[in-house]
Amino acid sequence: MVEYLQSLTPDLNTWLMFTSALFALGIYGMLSRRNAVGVLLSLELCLNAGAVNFALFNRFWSPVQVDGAVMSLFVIAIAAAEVVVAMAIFVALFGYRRTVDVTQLNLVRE
Amino acid sequence: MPDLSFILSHAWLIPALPLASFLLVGLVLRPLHKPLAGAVATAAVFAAAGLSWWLAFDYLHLPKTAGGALPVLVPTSVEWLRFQEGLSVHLGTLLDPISVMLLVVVTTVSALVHLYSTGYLHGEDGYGRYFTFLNLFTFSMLGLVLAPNLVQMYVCWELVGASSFFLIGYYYDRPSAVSASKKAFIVTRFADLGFLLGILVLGYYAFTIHAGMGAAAAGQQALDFAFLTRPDVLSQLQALQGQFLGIGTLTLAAVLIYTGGAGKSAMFPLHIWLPDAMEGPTPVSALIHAATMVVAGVYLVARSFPIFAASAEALQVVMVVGAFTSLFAATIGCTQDDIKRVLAFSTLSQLGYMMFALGVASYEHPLGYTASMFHLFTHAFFKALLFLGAGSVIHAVHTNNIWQMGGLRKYMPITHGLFLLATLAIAGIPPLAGFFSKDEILAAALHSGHTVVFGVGLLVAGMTAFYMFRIYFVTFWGERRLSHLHHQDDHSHDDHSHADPHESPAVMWIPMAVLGLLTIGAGFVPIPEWVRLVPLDGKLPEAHHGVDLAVAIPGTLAGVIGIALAWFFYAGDPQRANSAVLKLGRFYAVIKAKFYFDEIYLFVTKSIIFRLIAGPIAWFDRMVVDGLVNATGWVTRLGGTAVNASQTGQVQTYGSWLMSGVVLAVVVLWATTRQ
Amino acid sequence: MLMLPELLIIATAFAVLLVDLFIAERQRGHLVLLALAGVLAALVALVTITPDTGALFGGRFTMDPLAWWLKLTLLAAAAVTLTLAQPMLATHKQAPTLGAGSEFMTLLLFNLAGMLMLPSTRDLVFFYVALELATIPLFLLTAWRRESLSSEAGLKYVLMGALSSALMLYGLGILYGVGRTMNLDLIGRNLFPSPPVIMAIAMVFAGLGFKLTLVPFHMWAPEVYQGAPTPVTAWLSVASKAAGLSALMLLTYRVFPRLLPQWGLYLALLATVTMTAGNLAAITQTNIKRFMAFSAISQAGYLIMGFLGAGPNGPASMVFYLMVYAVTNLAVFAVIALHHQQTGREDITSYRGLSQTNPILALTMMVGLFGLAGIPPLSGFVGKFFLFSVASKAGYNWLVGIAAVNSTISLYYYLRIIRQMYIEAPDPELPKLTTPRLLGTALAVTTLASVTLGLVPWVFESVRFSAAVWLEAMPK
Amino acid sequence: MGLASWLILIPFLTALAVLAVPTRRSDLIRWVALVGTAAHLALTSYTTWAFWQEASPDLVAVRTETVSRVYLVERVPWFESLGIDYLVGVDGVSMSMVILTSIIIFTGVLASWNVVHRTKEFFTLLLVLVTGVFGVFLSFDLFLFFMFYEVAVLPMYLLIGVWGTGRKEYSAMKLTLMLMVGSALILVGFLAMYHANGSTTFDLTKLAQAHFETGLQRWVFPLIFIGFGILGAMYPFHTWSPDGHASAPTAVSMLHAGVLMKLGGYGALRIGVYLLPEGAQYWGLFFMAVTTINIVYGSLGAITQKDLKYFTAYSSVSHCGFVLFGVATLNLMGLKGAVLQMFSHGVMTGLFFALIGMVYGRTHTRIIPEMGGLGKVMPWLAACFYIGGMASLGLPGLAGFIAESHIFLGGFFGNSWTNPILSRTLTVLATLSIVVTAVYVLRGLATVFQGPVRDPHHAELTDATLTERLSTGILVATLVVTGMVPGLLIDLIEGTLFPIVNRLQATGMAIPGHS
Repeated sequence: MVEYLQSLTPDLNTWLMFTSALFALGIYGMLSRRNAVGVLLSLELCLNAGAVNFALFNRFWSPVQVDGAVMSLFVIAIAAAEVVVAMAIFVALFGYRRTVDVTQLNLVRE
Repeated sequence: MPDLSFILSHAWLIPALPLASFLLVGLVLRPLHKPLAGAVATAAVFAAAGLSWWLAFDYLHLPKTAGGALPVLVPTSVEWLRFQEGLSVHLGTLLDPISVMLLVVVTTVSALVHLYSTGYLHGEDGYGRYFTFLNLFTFSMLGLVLAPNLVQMYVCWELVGASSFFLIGYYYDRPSAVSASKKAFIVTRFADLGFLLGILVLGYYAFTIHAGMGAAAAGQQALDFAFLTRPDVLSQLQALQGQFLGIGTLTLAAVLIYTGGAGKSAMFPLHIWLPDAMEGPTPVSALIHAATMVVAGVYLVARSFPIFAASAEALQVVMVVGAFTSLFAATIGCTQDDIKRVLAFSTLSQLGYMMFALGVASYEHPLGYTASMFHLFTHAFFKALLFLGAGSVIHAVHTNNIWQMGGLRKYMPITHGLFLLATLAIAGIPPLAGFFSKDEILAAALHSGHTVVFGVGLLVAGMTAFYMFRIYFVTFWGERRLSHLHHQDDHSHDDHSHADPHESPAVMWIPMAVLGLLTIGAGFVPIPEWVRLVPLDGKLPEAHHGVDLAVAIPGTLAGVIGIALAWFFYAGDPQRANSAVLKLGRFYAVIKAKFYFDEIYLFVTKSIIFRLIAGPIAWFDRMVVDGLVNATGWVTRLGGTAVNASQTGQVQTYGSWLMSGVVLAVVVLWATTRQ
Repeated sequence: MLMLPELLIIATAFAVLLVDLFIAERQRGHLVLLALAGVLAALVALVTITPDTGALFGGRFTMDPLAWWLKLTLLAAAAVTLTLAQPMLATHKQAPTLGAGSEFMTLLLFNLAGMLMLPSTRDLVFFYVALELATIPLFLLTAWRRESLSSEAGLKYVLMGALSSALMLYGLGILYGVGRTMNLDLIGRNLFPSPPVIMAIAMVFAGLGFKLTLVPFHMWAPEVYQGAPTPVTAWLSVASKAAGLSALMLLTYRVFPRLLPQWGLYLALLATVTMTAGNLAAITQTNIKRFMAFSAISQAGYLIMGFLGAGPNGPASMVFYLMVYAVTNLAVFAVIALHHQQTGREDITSYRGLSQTNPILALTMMVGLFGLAGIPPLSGFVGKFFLFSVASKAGYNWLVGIAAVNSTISLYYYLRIIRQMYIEAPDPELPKLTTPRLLGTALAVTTLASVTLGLVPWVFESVRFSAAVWLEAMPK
Repeated sequence: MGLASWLILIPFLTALAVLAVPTRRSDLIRWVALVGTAAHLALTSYTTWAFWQEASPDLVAVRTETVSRVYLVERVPWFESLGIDYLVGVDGVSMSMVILTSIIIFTGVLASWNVVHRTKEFFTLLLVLVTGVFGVFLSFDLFLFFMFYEVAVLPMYLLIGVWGTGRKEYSAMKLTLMLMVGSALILVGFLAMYHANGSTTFDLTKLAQAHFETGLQRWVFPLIFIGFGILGAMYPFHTWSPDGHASAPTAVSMLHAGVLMKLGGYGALRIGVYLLPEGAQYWGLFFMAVTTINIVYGSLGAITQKDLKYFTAYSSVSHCGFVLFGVATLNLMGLKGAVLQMFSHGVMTGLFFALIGMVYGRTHTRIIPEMGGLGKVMPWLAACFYIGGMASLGLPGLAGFIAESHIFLGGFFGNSWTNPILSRTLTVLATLSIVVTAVYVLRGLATVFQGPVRDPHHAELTDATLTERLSTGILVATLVVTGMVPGLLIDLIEGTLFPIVNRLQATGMAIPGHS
């Protein structure tokens, strides 16, 4: 059973295709979502794709070390911080504009 | 070279005196004390004249060269402008028969005119200014006469032009004088362009030859007359292969230099400035526009005659233009009403005479050269006298128009006598000065085989007599026709204008009297013996001088006929002249309008140069050239607007830009990275 | 000792927060002095104690001679920024902000700490963390003012920042995958030109180009510069660029030394586009901060010319120019901040007649603007000249031509402001400005520095010497 | 510190001294400026003497050398690793230009005696500007040269923008930007030369010994020539000049036309022709053609101008064309003529602008047809104007002729490597301008000063004041002395030009290092 499951484990290329798709999806979302929160979520996808990459390469190239995995953890933490900061700003902005639709936000333009 | 006497080795003193006086008068005396300014200026020129006579005396007593000619000396030569080795300009004095002769003429006439002017311009505002420039002119003219090289010649040439400009424009608040002075300067300047180009052409080739000669040319500069007229240099110049528009190099250079001379000597078609130059005070006309400056062109050709002699075509040009001008000007002279303009056209005509005399000269028939210089010599005196006489008349009646004068011989006997004397001289009546020199010119034309030119000369001699006596009769004979309605007077002596005209003061008639004596005596000065074309081998042939009756009789006859015609038309019944004019009709009108040359020039300058060239260039510069500059700025701004338009404020657009940047980076890096 | 400046900064950050808890409301204005003291202490520590070589944490944190100069610049810039922020922090009651003054300073100091660490990192993890620390606080600082513009600028900044950081991360991931190590000194050994590497490089460039405001990664800058509080704009324009440059230098010289020469054309194109677009856009601006944003963009274009070619002159010129740019830009921003604080105006026309009402301020502003335009004998010129020289040496004479013409265009718009100050008559409605002593001192120091840095040869010579040593120590 | 450094420093110190004077004391400010510039004039005279003491013994030796000698050299290493020195010194050409500048600034200060608006800033900027000018003329390190070059150009913006008239902001901006584009080209050229054959030095005397490959020379030379040419009002980059001069205040026009435009010719000669002889040979005829356009076009453009300043500006375009034309002839006479023309045009145009300022100060119009008969009212100014005009049309005895005769001869003589037909045709075309110049100068002056007094208000105006007489008198005297005794200047500059010409003559350009 375990061996079977292990045999199902995709190789690096498959995984990389997965992260690339994830990244691309994130970019697509970033460029197409109207709600700022949605845009942010899409970007989180991209970040996660990057984080997964690190874990993957660690797993496939140098499984004895953990540096790639550590990187993933840091990325998760940083992404969280980023989200917090972003949400704080969104909330503040929502206070004045009653919207966080990114297509509506072009006041800072003369 | 023998030991030179003081004055011969210090010939530079002669031009230096008026220069010093120019500086003193111009900078110090002019604002302080006017009469003193005039006195100092006059004294300086008289001193220069004295020195010139002394110099001439010493010069004529120098031992002759082996060939029998008077020596050519350059006692002073100081480096002034070093273009490059072998092409520096040395300021100096060149003494040879023609320069000494002209030195005497210039200083003498100038001194007399200075003296005359102290009376003529007495009490005027510009008195000091006038003498300043008159001094400057005298200095420049003397520098020109003594120039040992082409550049000094050119320098002084321009300076006489500038002083002439300021003197013509002496009455600077009178628009006609202002425009006349501009015209004189610009027309001669245009001609000087030719002179300058001639110097460039000659300078280049002479310099090349000079450089090739090495030690043989030591001590000489490429543009020195002494170098240019060396037989070996001339033969090298003649051998030049270069052609420009089918014209040989030497011919080209000679014609270009001649252009300069033609401008200053007012040869057709550059003659238009001279009649207008009569707007200047009359003594100025006498000095500059009759006796001295205008003959500079003739002098230039004479001075560089070996160069011209080396090019038959160039001499041909000199002759044809000269002959045509003499006839052309004489024709116009018959119709003018302004006494000074008639004299001006007469000057033109006489200058044409001198020019064609040079044109018919050659080493085979050198008489033309001598005759031209002789005529230059005599003409200076009688023409100056004519102008001073006219000035005296104008001073008395405050008009230039001969038809407003009349009967003046009663009021101004001295002036009348002297004017008649000069008129007879110019008409070629023996034994006055004009007779001898004119005779010589006609003889030169005839003997060198230029029969047509001889014919023209004869005709012009007759016409000269006619128009000169025309003004003589109209001015001095008949009834007094003085009108006070309008004046074209030189200056404002309003208090005199209602009184009867009276004789000029002594300070004015004494110079005239001196000129009168010279007019009588000049013909007997043995100029033809002294001033002779030295052949290339330096050996003068035996001089055989005397009146050639085959020429003298027709010449005198032409003069007499001219006088008789003038008497017929103008001394008696005025209706005769009027009916003749009526018969001539339009022909007369065209001549009187000077063949509309002024209008043609005006059209060319105003309508073509100003309106069709300068105006459009100014417009082109503002609109197109500067427009392009502004357009560059505008396009830049447009670029800024375009870049700003990309700044939409849409964060997703920004994201797209960023991603496209990534894609582009991949493309460029892919292309440039060697794998 | 090696990390003393960073530690001092972090300690100061906490100290500011703590002290804020215990002091009275009206004394909080003095907190800035505490923060300033901390920064200055770090500066002193850097200059006197910290050696310019050495390693910590198994080589993950390494001091090198060039990093020393970058840190010096950053610390000085932080000190000036704090003095610029002081009036704003003192009046935060009238204009509501996201947090208290102490929090502003803490954020700034953390941000500074991240930037200080950046050039010393030798490990991908550390590098990434430092980079994010050098970025994320800026989002908050940008949105600091509680008003629409500031928040909107913050939102855009955070979204674009996240995008660039994601790209960066993905690129770094690929590098890790190809290079198979986290160690920046070793990773380059395994990197050979291949599609994934090229892609990674492109992504890393996008991430750092974002910080350096290279076109087309610059689009956030005008809006953020305009929306952010003026002291933050000043900080952003200098510190963010310094961080971006130090990160880019770290990666290019340390990780891709063999590939760098092949990027010449890309860098040259990037420089061309950046300076041209920045300059063109600046021409039509009317808001001074937005204007300064475009000016800063074009400066980044000149800056990266230093990457062209080999030898120590390139990095030395870039660091030198960064220093010059920092002091000059801060001098200009000091005047802008002061002006904005006291008149509430940001439009260029509000500088009308400044030379008559405040001659000294106008003079320093003019010196600053001329410095940015690269007019001799100011150090802006010298710095630019050295950069151009590097490009010329690498054979990019056409780029030098474009850059020089761009300088001319930039002169046009700098002159527009000078025209307002010197040629136009003063606006009677605008008050005469008063200069707080602290800010005045900062202004004097920065102006003096922007005049003398280029005239005194030893600054550049030392930087160049450091760069030579630094380059010598690079993994081959 | 040596003489050359003091020559640069004195105007700067004077500027600082002016800054230190309280703003209200405008009289004191003027006196400080005057004393400073007078001191500079004195020092310039002394330096000339000192220079001559050192240089005259070498006059024979330099005739065969290919690297021109520099005297009174001071060298302080600056950015040593980059080969940048503080290197100042004097040679014949720069000496003559320093004399010119010193005269112009002194007379310019005198001519600005009545500047009342923001006096302090005015004189400060003026003095900073000449500091830059002196720096350019005296520096022999390209970096230093470039630095001073821009210092000399930039204050112009404010000087025109603040104290100018008419469309001053537009003109000031156009002027500044066009000149800066020129300096951009120069910069590229400088850096290319700096890096060529790994010489990495900006030292002009060392660069002169380096041999640049032909390809480099061919593309760098036009950059340098056009770059400097823009400052020298080369067609079609001259349009800053009419607007700039028309808008500028008196002293600024004087300095700009009199001195600053000379930087163009100076740079083209000193850097373009000297360092890049092969490039110069390759492009010489082309630039002769372009500058011929300048000469003729400028003079024709001047004919129809109505504004005295535009009139003079177009005349300057024509005359500065002579400078560049002379440089492009690439032979001794042409180069000498170019330097002489720089000097003579500097003095002449300085005089013109000073006079225009004085006339404008009285009549409050610069429109030529609105004036008339002023010669009666202000004879001094009229006389000076006429002398300037005569110099401008190349009357012998005044400085203009000396320069122009050299240039014409130089152009006509041509070089062994140029097509003689073309160079001579161009020279002949260029000579046409002396007639056109006569036309516009006489027309303009006649309208303004001759004829009856047109505007009755003008009849009550006064003639020049003492300061004005002093200022114009000095300029006129310089014109006359230079024209009468050209040997003074020629001796000064010739020694520097021989090596430049020798380089051009030496074919193959393999020149062993002299020093």
